[in-house]
Amino acid sequence: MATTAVAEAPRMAGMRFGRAARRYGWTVAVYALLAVLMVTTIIIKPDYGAFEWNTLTLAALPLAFAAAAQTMVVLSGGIDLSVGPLMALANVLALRAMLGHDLNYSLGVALIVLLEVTLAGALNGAIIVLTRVPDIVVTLATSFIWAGLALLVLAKPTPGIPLDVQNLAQGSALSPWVPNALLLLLVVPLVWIPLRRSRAGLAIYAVGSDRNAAFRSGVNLGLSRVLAYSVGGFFAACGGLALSMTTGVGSPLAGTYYTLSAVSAIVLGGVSLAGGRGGILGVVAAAYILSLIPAVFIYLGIDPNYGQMIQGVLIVIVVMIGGLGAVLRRV
Amino acid sequence: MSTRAVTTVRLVQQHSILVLIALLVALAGLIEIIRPGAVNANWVSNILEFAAPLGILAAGQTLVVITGGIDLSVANVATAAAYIMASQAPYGVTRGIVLGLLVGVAVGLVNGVGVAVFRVQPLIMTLAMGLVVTGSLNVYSQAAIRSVPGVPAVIHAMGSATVLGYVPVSLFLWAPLAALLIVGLRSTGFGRLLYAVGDNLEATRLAGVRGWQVLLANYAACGFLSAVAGLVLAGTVNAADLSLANILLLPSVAAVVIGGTSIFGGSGTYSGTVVGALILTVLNSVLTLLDVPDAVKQILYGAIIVLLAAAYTRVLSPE
Amino acid sequence: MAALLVAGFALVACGGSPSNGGSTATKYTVGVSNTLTGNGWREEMICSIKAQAKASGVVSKVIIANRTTDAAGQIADIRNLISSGANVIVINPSDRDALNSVIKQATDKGIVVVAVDQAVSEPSAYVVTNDQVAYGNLGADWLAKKLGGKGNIIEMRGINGVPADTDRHQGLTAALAKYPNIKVVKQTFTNWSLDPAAQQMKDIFSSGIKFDGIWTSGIDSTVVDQFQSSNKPFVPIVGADNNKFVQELATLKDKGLTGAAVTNPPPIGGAGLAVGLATLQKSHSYDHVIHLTPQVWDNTTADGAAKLAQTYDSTLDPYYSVAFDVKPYTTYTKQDLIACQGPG
Amino acid sequence: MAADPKDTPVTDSAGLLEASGLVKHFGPVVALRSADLRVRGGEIHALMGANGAGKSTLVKILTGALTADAGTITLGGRTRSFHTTSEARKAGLVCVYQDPSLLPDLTVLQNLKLTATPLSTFKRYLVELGLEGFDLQTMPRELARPTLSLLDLARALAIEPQLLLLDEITASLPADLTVRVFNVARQLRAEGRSVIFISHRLAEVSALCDRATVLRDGKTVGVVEPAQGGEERIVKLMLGPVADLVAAEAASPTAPATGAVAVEVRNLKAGTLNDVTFTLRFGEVLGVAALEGQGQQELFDCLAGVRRPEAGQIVVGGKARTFRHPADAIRAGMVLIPADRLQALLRQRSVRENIALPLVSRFSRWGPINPRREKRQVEKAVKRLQIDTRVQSEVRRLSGGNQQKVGIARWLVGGFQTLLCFDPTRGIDIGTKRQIYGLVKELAANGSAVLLFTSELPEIQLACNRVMVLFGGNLVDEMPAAEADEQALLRAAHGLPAEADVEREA
Repeated sequence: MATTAVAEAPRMAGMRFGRAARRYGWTVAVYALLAVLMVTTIIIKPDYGAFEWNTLTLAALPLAFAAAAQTMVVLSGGIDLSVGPLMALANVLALRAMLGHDLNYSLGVALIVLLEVTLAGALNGAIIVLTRVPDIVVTLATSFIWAGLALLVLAKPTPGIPLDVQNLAQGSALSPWVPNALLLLLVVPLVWIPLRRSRAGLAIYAVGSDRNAAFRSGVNLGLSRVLAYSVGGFFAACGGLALSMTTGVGSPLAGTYYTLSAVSAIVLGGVSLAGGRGGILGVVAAAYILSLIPAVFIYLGIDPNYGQMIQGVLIVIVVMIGGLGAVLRRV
Repeated sequence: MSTRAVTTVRLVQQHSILVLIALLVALAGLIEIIRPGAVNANWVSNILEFAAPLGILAAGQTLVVITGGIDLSVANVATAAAYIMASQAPYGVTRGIVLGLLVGVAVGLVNGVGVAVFRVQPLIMTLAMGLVVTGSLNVYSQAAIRSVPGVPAVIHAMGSATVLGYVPVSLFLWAPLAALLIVGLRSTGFGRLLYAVGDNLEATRLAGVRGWQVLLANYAACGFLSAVAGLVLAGTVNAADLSLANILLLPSVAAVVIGGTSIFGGSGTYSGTVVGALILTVLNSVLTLLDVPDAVKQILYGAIIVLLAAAYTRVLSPE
Repeated sequence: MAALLVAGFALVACGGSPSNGGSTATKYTVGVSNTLTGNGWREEMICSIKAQAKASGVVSKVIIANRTTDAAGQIADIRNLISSGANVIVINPSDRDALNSVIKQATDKGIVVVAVDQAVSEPSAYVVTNDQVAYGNLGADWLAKKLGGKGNIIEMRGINGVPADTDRHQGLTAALAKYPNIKVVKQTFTNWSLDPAAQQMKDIFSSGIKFDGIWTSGIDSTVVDQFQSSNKPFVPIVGADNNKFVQELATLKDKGLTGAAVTNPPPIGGAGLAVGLATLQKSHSYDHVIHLTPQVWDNTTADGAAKLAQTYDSTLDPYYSVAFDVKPYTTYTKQDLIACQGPG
Repeated sequence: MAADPKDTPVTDSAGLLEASGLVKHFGPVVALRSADLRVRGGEIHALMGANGAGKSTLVKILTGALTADAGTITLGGRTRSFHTTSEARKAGLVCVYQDPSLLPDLTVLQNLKLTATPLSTFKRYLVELGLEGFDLQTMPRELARPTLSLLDLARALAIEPQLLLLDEITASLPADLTVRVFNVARQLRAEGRSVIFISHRLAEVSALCDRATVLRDGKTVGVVEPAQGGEERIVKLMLGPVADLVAAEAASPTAPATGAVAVEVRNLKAGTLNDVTFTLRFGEVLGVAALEGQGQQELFDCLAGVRRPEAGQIVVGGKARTFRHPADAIRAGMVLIPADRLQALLRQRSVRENIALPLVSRFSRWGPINPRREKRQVEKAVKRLQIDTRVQSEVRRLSGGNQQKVGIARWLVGGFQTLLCFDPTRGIDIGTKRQIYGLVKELAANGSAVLLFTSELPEIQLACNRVMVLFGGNLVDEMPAAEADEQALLRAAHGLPAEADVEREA
């Protein structure tokens, strides 16, 4: 507040680095944390190889998609507690339609499933916008609706995802060090980067950042929020399909555990739960971190109950470091 | 809009609890339609009995939501308190109860430190603390497998006994607690400050309030209330296992929001939450008695919550 | 492409199983994968595996992957157990079919995989299960007989969509098909949680639904409690071999409680490990699929009553199973189980 | 995308915009009863009215943020009804608000993209507003408010609007930047385009505007030409019957006070503030005059315990104090009235809770509240400040002036010795403004000390006994209020050598 407009202009040039550090610092730090964890893992387990790397990418794939879905919604200033059930819905829809079909047919099915669950996500958004009920309540309620629908589609876990489809995620076609699951993850940047640069994507940030200013800037608030939920639905569908591919089965309870893990992942990935701030790249790294930690505990042979404690403490510490700045600045 | 209509709208807005009670009555009516004769004194007594633990759990949640936060560790805390109480009870009932409650306060304090001092988002702080509590409880349970977790008679009686045939004993705990909270929120300094902190933390700072003290005390209070809820729940079902209250986490949030407390903080009442807890308990009852497939029940449960919240939001904010 | 794949597998093979040969030949590493935490039955199962590992004397280390997760998470856990050099992996599968490819990967490396509690469809795995279809079938059959083939019953299931729940329901339906005059008048899902079961029971009481018997999927003593706190006369109740339910069957008989506990022993985990170790040591050749048929302990017969009275253990958690071993597979003592300590 | 504004039919200079009979209800509340507004092509037209007169509602209807319940709007001869702000933008009608509507978390460039603003014209206007070389990758979150206002203005100008609305944009601008805004407005007029100018500062209106439409209680009550001595008429129209009352209170500068020392500031340093020393006495109102960002914010923040000084001492009651938290300052009797009233108020809570907040602020006061005592104290304060409490429920439903009064009333209840008023009348109508200054003087007369910063230099004489001028973080001048007319203050505030000194001594 201390500078006048006039004084500000010439000082700009020297501030670029500091600004970049502020703006992307968290993302860089998350990747650094991932790197440190990877190095630690390799020290703990010197024979860490392609198999283990493949394990990690497979485990991180659905979580990364779930976290991407949550990121979209949170950026727009909402929260989606129905990410898990949406994944389950995509998962069972895929099984019902792919059962006994070949790869090409199944890919067609996948597209339709993506569309259907994107629409379900859009419906989440539409209900929120039309009823003006807070996001957390609507998605809490719709989480039951999607879970019920999934059960209607498929009453019990059933195998039958075609092997060719499973191979899209399992295995590594290019090189043992480039698992297919890693290639599938490219869907995230392929959707994210164009969206981030488009006016529609800016509008999603805008509604999450400051609704009043967004409105005055001519942003259609309702539409932008629905869009955010739709893209969230799309990513959730990707997550559900990823589960289909990694497990080969359809299960009405698939995805249940990803709702809250996705919230941990996005916070760790630097997305502000208040909306409007953060990106998806850090979130992907966070999904890898959260998938790596249980593996490290197994490699170390740590009692899993301690593992759960340690994971909770780790999250607390990381988010507290974020808050530490505030504490120090105040004193 | 006619003056009379305006007055009616005003009246309803100022007494939003009336809308909620009307919704509650409507749901009870639905049960009576599904199964004539089902709504009787016994039923009312059951509803109160099962709403009590949820209502107390949602009490802590209400306090936190009023300050603009959310506590996702309430259910873990309730479970931990109940389990520790039950497993320590063989060494003394009082000891069990005190230790159980202490666990609640301790976890609440840690949440409070994270939120108030380190400015961590409440959602992530309490989510992570939930993991810590559950992990610790599992470790404890393995260490404690040699002692038998048993719910002492006094807790069992508090959770599920009735007096005069129909009045649940837990009501004698819940009702005074509710009265204390309703009055306390409205007319104690602490209550005022909860609203103030939830409305505008910066403004309370300028008014000379040390916000961290308020938040810290609040999360501790929430932890305490969660622990109480856990003990009551253990009494209601006469057992304490390692996932006792987990099923009440989402309902505790739903009860608060259906009860008209703004998820963004700064407004709300515990009386609304009480009715919200009753509504959810009645809704469970509706679904038990309804003869449709479980999948349809889940869809109905979700749909009814959206409709309730939407109707409520519409009536109360006509702008 | 194929060459790359082969190369990949070669790499994996080198990297994957470091401690298979050499100095640790006589001592084995055991991996355990479980996907539900905070559940007494599962905790007891894990304790039985630890106890059996210690009792066997040939296990140097037990690595446990235990978190609440789904099939995808379990796949990752099993792969990590493979990486950790496990020689035997005991899994409680979260899905019958989803784990097949990872199990195949493990058995291809010479790891013995034993699925306990619930079956998997991968043929290279050993399956040592409590037969859940039989669990539903036997309990329902007992109840129908008890009611003289006529009457209304309430079916209190577990979690909708979980394999064990589906299997038990299937068994129950098959059993009741033989009794056309037995009607399921109410079906509820307890989510295997105490609180919903309790409320459902009380709601059913106050609604005036007429019923003559109750089949539960394991939340049993909570149901008995509701009869007591509501002062309702008991009807026949089918539950599991949970400690408190066993006690109630034994002690409340004179107050009119008739019922049956259908066994579902958690030490199936220990039994699975015993099978796995025997296979590894080639000391005994087991069938790939071993179904334990549940027993029905009926408090109205002399045998059943004696069994109930004998197995109740006042030093055990109310919702823990009273079964502490699965003969002839397990070799540990009850104290070993309660100590819940692995080797080392 | 935005249509080229030249597409809109060329207007005859008689009427670019004609709005007549506009009505708007919010539930039971009537915001506009019958508003008319006629703006010619090529004129700067002021829209005047007290807080709550309906100006904001009218602006929102014109720009498509709200839809009127009744009435017609014609723009360039065509009947229009905008449903979104972007429709209005496309028709060449755009508004710049007091609080800038740039999104804090998008870069400036992204903000431009969001609104489909042509970059080249934007850059041209940046130059005209004195922001050449501005880095478009900056995030608004990192910028000072005046800069944001100018950026917002440049963004609006970049679409070459036919009609530009400036909604109190000068309220948070320092004098030098206000001049730039004026120049741009005059330039638009010269090009045959029109500006609707909203401000509470009469001087600005008479300096800039051709005509003024005055609203009162949601109705248009007159159209005045301010330049021809119309100021008095505007005030009368705005205030209605209350006008005479206010006029009677017309203020005169007060003589310097000689009470005991309330606060002594020694060599205070913080941020821009650089080594400031002064004394504030009981019984006086000490004015602070400064352009934007000369250290006044830091000064007030340090005194109120909001931030810690880097060096120097604050001596209260003969003791040097360290304020770690506003609570420490409050205990020493120093309380702050911030410029942004919403910064200090609990918007969703009642007037009563807002005023009673200091009563429960300390840990020792967390217990039960004595409702009768509280009510008595609150009512006394409400009465003294003449707070309009017709809408009792929530503070956010009060008008800006009444909100500010609530902020002050809080300290009448809470108790204080030194009042730190930081631009307390920003965006408040004349009637309330005078009331607030009257109250400030009264408080001083009753023995309190008041430190008052206002961004409206002409008003310093209204309230103060003595004025000090900050420039570049230093105290550059100090004078009795009697001598602190606008010219003298402006000169000092710009750091120019004061010829006034010579005259004063003469």
